[in-house]
Amino acid sequence: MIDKYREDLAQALDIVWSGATIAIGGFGSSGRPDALLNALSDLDKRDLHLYVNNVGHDFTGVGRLVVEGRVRRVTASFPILQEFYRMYFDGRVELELIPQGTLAERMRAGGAGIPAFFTPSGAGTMLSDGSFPLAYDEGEAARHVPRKESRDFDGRPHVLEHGIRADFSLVKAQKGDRKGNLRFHRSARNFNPLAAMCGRTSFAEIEQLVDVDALDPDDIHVPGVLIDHVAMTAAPVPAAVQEGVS
Amino acid sequence: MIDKYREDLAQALDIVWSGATIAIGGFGSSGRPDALLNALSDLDKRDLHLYVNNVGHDFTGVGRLVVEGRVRRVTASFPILQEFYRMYFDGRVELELIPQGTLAERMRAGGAGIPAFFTPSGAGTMLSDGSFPLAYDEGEAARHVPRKESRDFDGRPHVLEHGIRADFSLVKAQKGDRKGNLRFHRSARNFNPLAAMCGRTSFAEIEQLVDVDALDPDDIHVPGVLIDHVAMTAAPVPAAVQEGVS
Amino acid sequence: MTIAESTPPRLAGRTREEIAARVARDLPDGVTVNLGVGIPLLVPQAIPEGVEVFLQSENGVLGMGPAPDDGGDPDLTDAGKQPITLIPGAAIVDSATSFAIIRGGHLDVTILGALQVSESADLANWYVPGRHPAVGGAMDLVAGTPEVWVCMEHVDREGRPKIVDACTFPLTGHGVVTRVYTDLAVFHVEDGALVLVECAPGATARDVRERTTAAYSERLR
Amino acid sequence: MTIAESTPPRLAGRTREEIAARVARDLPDGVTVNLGVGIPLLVPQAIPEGVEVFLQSENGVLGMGPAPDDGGDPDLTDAGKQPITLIPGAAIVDSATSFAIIRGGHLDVTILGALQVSESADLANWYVPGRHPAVGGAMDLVAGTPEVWVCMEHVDREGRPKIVDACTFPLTGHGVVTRVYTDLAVFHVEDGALVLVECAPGATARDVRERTTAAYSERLR
Repeated sequence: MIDKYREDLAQALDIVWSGATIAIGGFGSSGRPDALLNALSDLDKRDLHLYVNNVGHDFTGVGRLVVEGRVRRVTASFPILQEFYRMYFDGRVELELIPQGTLAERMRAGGAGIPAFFTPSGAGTMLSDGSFPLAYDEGEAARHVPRKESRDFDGRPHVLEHGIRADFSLVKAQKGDRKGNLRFHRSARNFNPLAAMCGRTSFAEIEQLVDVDALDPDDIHVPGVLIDHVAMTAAPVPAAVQEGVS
Repeated sequence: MIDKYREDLAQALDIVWSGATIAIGGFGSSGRPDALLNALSDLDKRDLHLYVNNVGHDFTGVGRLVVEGRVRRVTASFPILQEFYRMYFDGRVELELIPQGTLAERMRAGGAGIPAFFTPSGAGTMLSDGSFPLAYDEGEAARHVPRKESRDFDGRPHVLEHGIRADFSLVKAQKGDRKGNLRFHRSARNFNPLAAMCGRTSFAEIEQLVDVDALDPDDIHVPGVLIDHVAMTAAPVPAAVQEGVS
Repeated sequence: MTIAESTPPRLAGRTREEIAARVARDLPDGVTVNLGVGIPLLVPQAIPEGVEVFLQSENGVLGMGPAPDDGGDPDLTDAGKQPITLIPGAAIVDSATSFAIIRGGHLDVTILGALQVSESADLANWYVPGRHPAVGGAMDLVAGTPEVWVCMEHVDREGRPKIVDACTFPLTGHGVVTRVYTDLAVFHVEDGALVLVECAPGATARDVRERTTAAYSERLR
Repeated sequence: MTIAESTPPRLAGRTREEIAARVARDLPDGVTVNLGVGIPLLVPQAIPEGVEVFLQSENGVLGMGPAPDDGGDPDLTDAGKQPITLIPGAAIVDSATSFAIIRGGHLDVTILGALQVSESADLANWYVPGRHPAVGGAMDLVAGTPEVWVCMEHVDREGRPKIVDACTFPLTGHGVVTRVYTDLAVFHVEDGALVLVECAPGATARDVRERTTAAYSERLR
């Protein structure tokens, strides 16, 4: 019997090891799996490499993992959090900055058995020529994102980008069933299907658990074969409560 | 005002030139755009290069184009039609045989601005080593599908495959609206979204024209931005009638 | 020496249904499986009660059920273009996503027929030179799926071994096979080499050896 | 020579709203457009009656409408994470499909701000060294969209030209810009070179020349 629903989110997620690579859905806070991300903090996971589009304004989710010093590297297109940049320039977290479309396509490719592909995005820029600082040390760029292989197609330069195969993926959906089938609502879909594709073990938090025959097979955004564990989204916790008495 | 609905299918399709490359949806007869394919025959288009998974058992659609001698080359994974093979061995049509997943991924890639990608499928086989006959002449293999570039990733051989960018694409959907948004029913979806992606100009035949706000934005399988012309599916014409008096 | 003289006599080993049932016994509960044509299509009927095997069809169906009682939905077929049904929890995807799932290793087992399997686990199952070449999804399935189980007759119609030192038919994939189930035996692939782990009822290890040109080791249970 | 001495005085050319309106006038009916932050976000309000411009947002929205009157749907935002609405005929896709559409050239026009545009149509718009690096979808948009229209002030806050012989800021893309709309002028790119096609009301060709370090030709209408 295939039943991927987990009552105890923390127990299920505890298989994540410190040092793991983790692909994460969401665009800003839209569709971001905060219950799973917060559980990683609560479970004291460390030394993580996150593949995620944004490091958001707030200190929940990805931001919380970062400010708690649990993140070794972020592969992203648009970090925003001031505190993240302070840690980056201080040499306490690495940043692999890549174009947003490259991040999405690398996630999909890795999950699709495509180890590498050529894209025009970023060709001939400092995101592909080996000059972007991956890590700082004492205020100086200490290491750089490696130069990317380049090749012309139809007379235009393209760079070789590699598929992302993460140890784990964390996604958030509106609806899900016990077979792991998922549906998203509006633009909260974003990176979630790609993150689901590229994790060797994938966790989905859902707002609503539906019966196994409730979703029309034509209307499923992520088929259950890509999902290993389904749990409920936690109710949002105001930041004040987290930092306060409780 | 964006209105992609065309009353006169033949008029719309007449922009296809003889010699064009055409990507086609469908898996066997399931989801195959027969109204569009038959119109190409009726319009006397010739010298076509078709990207399509199957050349089916019957003489409608792709099969009709082939047996009428309108096809220069077929890029496919699973031709079946006996007559097709007779023409192939006779040197009257070329066959670029590729794995099914490679065909789907090449269509998607070409439409996604990815000129090439590496895949393990077919590595070290006669479909990638330059020995598969592309064309016969007087019973002998006259030309071969070129040897594919090979590279190891994670210690396993992969081959470089190129994105397909076709001049036109032909797809069939169950429902569509005047903005070109499409929905498919069950496994008739198959190659249709990929074909839609990779044609510079794309035609969709639909069973049912729906109001522009009838499809939920979350439930659209192909967004209208990928479709240029929408027309109704012709009622199926029995083969006997086609070959008979009318 | 003619073929008739050189080939050992045919043995009454497992029937096609029995091969399928033997394979079915090895499928763990909850596994996701792709089935090729031939003997593999007999596997679903042999799944033991209480075991859920989730069936995928390469044309974009996840959660395939049995053939319909009536004519079925013309828009719902398997990879052999035959009408099928869906089970609760089924999902439909496009062909690129279907093969992303296949190539990306998201299926657990692919069960398929073969022309030949070599001693280094190479598979040939798509093309008999001189006939009509067509490949479908076979090369993607064997490239992507972690477990590739072959179901076939141990020897061909002329009595020639199909488990060979090196494939003479064009390959589907190199070193991809992980198990072989025949009417006479079960082989596992360990460290890239064949190991005979079981002889079928009515077949001895010597019978298998006489009908196999591949090198292999034995670890019979 | 200080900056104050070397830069010509500021001119009262087009306002930001007028730049947006000027761009809007060039958008044909039925075109699909991506809008960057800044002046481009003022374009939709300036679309003439009877012209349909279909707006895409890189986070997977095709058919974006105006901001909602109420708080809106928290699951429906634009690329700037602001609440939006959908128009009839809108569709939602995932991020890989959204960028497949972008990179594959399925949008018609991308309208974006810039730090600098060079005389060979290079664009720099993502990063000021020393500040916080973040790129988003800019490099994909300029790599994939056939028409890349830049909307910006003609000079920076210190009065320094932004249309330059060579970009000093890190590039977003090489030779990707097809038009530039500023408070003072409109340039088209033809055969990879800038052509001044229009001076804004209140600006002369000489004014533009004095505030531009890029080489360009003139074909004023």
